[in-house]
Amino acid sequence: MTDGNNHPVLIIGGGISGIVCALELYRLGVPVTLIEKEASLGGLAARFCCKASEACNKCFACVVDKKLKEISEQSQISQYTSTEITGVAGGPGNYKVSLTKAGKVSELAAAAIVVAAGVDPYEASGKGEYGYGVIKNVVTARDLGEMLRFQGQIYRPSDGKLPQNIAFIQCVGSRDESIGNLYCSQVCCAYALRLIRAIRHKYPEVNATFLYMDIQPAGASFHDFLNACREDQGIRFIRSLPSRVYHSPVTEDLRVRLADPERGEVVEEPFDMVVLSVGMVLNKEAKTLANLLGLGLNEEGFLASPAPGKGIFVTGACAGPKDIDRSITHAKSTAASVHNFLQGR
Amino acid sequence: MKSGSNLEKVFVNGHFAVTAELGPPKNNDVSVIQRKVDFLRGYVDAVNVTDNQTAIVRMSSIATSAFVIQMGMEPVMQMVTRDRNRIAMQSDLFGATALGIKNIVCLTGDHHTFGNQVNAKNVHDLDSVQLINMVKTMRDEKTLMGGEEKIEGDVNMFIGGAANPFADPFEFRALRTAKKAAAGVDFIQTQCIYDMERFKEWMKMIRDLGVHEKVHIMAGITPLKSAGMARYMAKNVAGITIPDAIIDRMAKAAKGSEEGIKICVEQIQEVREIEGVHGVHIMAIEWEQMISKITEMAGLLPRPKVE
Amino acid sequence: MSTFEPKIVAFCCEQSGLPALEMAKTLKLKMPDNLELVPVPCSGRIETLYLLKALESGADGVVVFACYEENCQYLQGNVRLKSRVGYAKQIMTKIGLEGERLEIFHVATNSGVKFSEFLMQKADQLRLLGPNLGKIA
Amino acid sequence: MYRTVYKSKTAAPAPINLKPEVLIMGGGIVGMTVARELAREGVQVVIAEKGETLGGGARDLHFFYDRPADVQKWMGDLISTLEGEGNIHVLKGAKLKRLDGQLGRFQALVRTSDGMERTLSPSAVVVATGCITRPAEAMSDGSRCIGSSEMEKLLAESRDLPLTWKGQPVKTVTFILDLTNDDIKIHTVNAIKQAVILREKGCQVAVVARDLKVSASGIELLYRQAREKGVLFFKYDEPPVVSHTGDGISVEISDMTVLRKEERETVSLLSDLVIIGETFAADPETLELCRVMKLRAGTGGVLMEDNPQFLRVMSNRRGIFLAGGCRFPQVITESLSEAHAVVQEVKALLRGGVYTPVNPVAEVDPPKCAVCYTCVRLCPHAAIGVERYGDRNIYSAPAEKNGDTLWGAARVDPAACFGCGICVAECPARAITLYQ
Amino acid sequence: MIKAEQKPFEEILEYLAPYNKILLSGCGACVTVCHAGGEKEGALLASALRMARQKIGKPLEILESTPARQCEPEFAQELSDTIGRVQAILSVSCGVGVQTLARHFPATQIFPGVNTTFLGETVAHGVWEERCQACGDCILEKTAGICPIARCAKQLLNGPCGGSSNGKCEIKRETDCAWQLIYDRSKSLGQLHRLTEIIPAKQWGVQSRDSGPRRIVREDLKV
Repeated sequence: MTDGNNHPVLIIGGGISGIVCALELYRLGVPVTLIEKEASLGGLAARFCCKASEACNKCFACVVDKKLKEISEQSQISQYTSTEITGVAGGPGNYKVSLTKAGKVSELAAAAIVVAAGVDPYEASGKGEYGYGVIKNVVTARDLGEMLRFQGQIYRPSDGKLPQNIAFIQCVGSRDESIGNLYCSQVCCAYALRLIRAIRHKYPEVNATFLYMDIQPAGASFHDFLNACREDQGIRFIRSLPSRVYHSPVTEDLRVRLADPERGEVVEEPFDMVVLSVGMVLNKEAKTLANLLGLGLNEEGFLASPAPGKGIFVTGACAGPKDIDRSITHAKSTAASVHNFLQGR
Repeated sequence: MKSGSNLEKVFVNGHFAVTAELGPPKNNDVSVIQRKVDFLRGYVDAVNVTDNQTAIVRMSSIATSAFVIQMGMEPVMQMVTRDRNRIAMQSDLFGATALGIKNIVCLTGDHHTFGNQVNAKNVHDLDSVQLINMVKTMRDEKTLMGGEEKIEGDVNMFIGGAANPFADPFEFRALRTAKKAAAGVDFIQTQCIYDMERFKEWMKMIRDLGVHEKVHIMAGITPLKSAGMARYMAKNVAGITIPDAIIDRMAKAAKGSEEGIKICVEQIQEVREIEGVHGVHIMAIEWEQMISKITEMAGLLPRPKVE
Repeated sequence: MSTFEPKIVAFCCEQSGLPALEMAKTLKLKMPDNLELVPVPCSGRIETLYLLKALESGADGVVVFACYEENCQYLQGNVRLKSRVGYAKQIMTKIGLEGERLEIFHVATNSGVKFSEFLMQKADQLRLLGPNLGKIA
Repeated sequence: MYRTVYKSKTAAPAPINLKPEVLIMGGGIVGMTVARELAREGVQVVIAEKGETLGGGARDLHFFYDRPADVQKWMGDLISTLEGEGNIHVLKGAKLKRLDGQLGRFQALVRTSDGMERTLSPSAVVVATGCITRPAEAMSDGSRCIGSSEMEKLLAESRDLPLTWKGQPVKTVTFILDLTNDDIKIHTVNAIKQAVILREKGCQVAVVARDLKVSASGIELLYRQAREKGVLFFKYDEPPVVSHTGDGISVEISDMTVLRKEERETVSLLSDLVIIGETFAADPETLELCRVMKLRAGTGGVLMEDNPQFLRVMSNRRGIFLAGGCRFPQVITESLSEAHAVVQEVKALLRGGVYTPVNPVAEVDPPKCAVCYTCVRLCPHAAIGVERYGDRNIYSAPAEKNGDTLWGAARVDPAACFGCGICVAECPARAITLYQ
Repeated sequence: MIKAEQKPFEEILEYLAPYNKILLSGCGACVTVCHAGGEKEGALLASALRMARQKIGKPLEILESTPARQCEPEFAQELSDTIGRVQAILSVSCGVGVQTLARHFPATQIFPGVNTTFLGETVAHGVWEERCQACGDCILEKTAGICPIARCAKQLLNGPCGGSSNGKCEIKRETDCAWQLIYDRSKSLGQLHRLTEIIPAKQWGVQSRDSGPRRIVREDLKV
């Protein structure tokens, strides 16, 4: 297809998928241009904390940092941050794209386009009954992760004290017909349990309650990891998603209304803090990007991969919920398909 | 006749022989020997005199045997290859025969790390099979080891050995006893028996090899004093297997010692029916006073007078 | 006598220790002042001798920043290190040096806060422990 | 003393040239996909399949869960593209007897069932031996309790006819999940897929699971579709009790919908057939392969420990990659994604036909080496060997360049060394140095 | 190869107490292979000694050198210039090396740093087991390649004794009973009949330690 021109491949999105795809294409000798709408590369995964307890719990957060470091040392890959794609022309093999950075528009010829727009965590305020954004001590798993990463400790936002009793509510924004997200985000059970183990390793006195529907497995050593969690006295497994979270405005302590099979009735349990394991939704700008590039959405509301010959590829979580580990594998396989396309196969 | 000892005559005349075991004192107090001999005299045909059993220092077996003779009983001197090299053993044989000792049991002996001289240098110049062969060569060919020097006079010993049907590898145990028979042993005293089935199996293999015609097999019997002793022996003494049935019986019994004696007598009666068993060796360690009761209850009395 | 500032030699695995150090620097976190950093390709590269030599040539405490187990890029680096530190600690007890003077601390690339927190804690601990009498200053 | 972790070395280690030849162990869908992609790149590919036919685990599958295509037909096309491809050479009934050498000069001795032995010299090796499934114990007595692959066959054979099993019509079917391998998604995916097909054939279907594994793309929708079509889903904490009654098989579980534990009464599902997923177990040959290829095995006998740094497709040795079920049993789309990732790694490795070590490389000072094999045993990457007096032992002492002093010493192969320095620290003679 | 273990640290400290400048000499052969006295372990011991002495205020200067083998005169001579500069030698090579240096340097005090223990086989990395007593009159052909003199606690030639149970020796539970091994291997070689023949008493006078310290001379090789 390509007339042997040496146009670079344009990769939209500087998250882990975009970075790995860029690095892999560079390893194949393909010139690459990477654009990222935020001010820095790394995307959602770059702000995750290390969730190790006695040993590594395979959350892959450190692999993201490594790849970020690797690409920052790769000067041959041209990288533009705070840049968005505003126009596309031309056809497969030589696209003419217009990129705007701080108001300035520049033109770029690209042999192929890889969309690695990534995902956003589900906006937890959408589930009003949990009171995210209203109740101080209801946080999302992302906030908890950033607390651990950037401050190395966890505390109740209301009074800065260490929460003795934390409730983890799963499937917030995933497998939920009421908000139209009919898919499992695949990562929340794993990262929630890893967060619990990491927290209990640092603060053995903290107890956690894991409120879930079905525990989704993740990876080869998850079986032993889950058994370790089940044997951990400080973790309580309750198979029921709570209906509502109340808070007392004075002490900011919380009460969670849930159906507890042990006691056989609906109860309101007191907790110091509630963590919502938010699922993932397609990046908000990705919809405009999809219209721009003529990409449709699949049934689950993520980007559908276009017809093979068009020279446009979709990789990473924006094509469907994935954890970092499979996003990296997917990015590598996309790089292989891009290389095939450039060779005219 | 090999040495004309009373034990040998009992065997030759086809009687069911009975021997017991006497541990020399951990000092030179002869009265200890006297007390034990008084318990045993008349109830057994000969008494084994142990040689620093479990590597714990005691009066030497040759001296104790000499006193036993003076006290009117026939000793069976035990000799272990752990402590003496071939020079010392041959010279001891001269001394023993001169003192009138006519029976010997050749053993390798317990390893010195079990006793109270853990830092000793053990010898093991010969092993029990080679010792048996040495005593036989001195008796029959009248030469020392190495064969050149002739010995004037007789060094007649009725040679005994040990066998442990309960140690591993079980299939080789009978073959090893056959090896001792080939080396010239005259009688064999086995390890104390609790696993009767395994002993019978071993005896069958002995009979298949025809060893029971060349050698007099004596079944080793040890009466149990208490359930605790039974458990201790089962756990710590390698090569002794005590079936749970016996341990339970001991545990349930009101008076452990009585039950022990009852079991011991039953074992003796059971062992007497086994073809090829020509006697019983009762090892009542530090319980010599019970030998009279055991032999009486088992119907082994009176001991035959043989010429 | 002036306040004793313990000298800490920190061996940093290039896969986890150094990035954690960079992160701590970018977050401008507090670090003990008498600190010497020795980068190594993997914590498995650190010989038992290096641990003792560091103590001998002046360190009051030696810290090894290694990756978490089952996260080592070379699979066995931190596992071998653990047995070497065990052996070194045996030697130290024979010499009469306190065990707290040598410690492994597991970090990952993104554990900048843990990195500096642990070092500050170790500095306080060594301040109480006093100077290393065995060092040949 | 401890500051000199590295020593600088003037001469860069010599580049290793790589012929475009790849050996692929295992002819399943992963192995075949990697072969097809690499062959298109002009790479000479040899597939060593232990069986007599290609296809591996997918031979028991007929239906994809996420697209209407037929697995056997798709696999048939894949096999035919392979046969048509000149660059691909398939060895059937093949077993790897030995693998010597390192990247660039691997020597693979492969014996095929026809007794022939060949020595191949691939530049890279891809392990795609998959995993084996063993019938769960409940299936052993063969009565009404079958595995999901057997149900897949039944469904395929009776395309539109009413379902029969051993002559009897099948009206009600119950799937029991999570009895074994509770961390693998394949059973749930197959169960829901088959449940939907069974409903379309008018059977009464129930699925009993501890945790429904819906974390594969499109499965939640299929689960919803199944519920809409009337498939009953039950959850359990204690495994269900399976008992054979006269005309069927009954599965008893406690009804979890009742909140109070004591009030839950047992529900008994009487059905004609019960489907229990086979147990996924490590393939014993994979462990043997680990030994032959000096690869590390993870827990449960799978290939490679679950270590994030190895990004699922790298092995502990440079030039050897792995993908698919042999690393961890997974659905087809995930295995294929790993297959393409391996293709990418192999393409990147073979590009330019040469590999130059970038990381520091350890080197043994032969006179000091006591040949105690410490380094050979401890190198996680099997990069060190003692090539005593063989012809390849051109290892002359660096001091004398005349090359006639041959040392019986350990030798680090620069192509295989990862530069971690474990051998340097463990060597009792401190004879190994790390050169930048 | 010869296997050795480092001596208890206190013992070494004790007999080095009067000296303040010593040579620590390792050996590049057997003790390197068994990680007892090679360059690595020697340097570790040196560093530990320096720190221990520094701690009690009596610094000890240690020169370190590790020749390829300490049991050859040439290697011993290599050390001669450093010997002049030290008050004593701590040799972490096997007993042979210590005595070679003692012979070559009569005026210098010499101390052993390791306990030479046995001639052994590497069973696993870091695990060595005794295999040979160097009795000078090998009987391995009689016992299916397993030596009861080295591996049986009672050195029996017509074993096993009554204390062997499930393949282990009653004296050390973790040690295999040599005669069980001999029995098993003879069985697999189909040579069980050989075990029924009595092996006569060993002639300790032929070449064993009991006939006094031994000496091997090859006239053809003598210079």
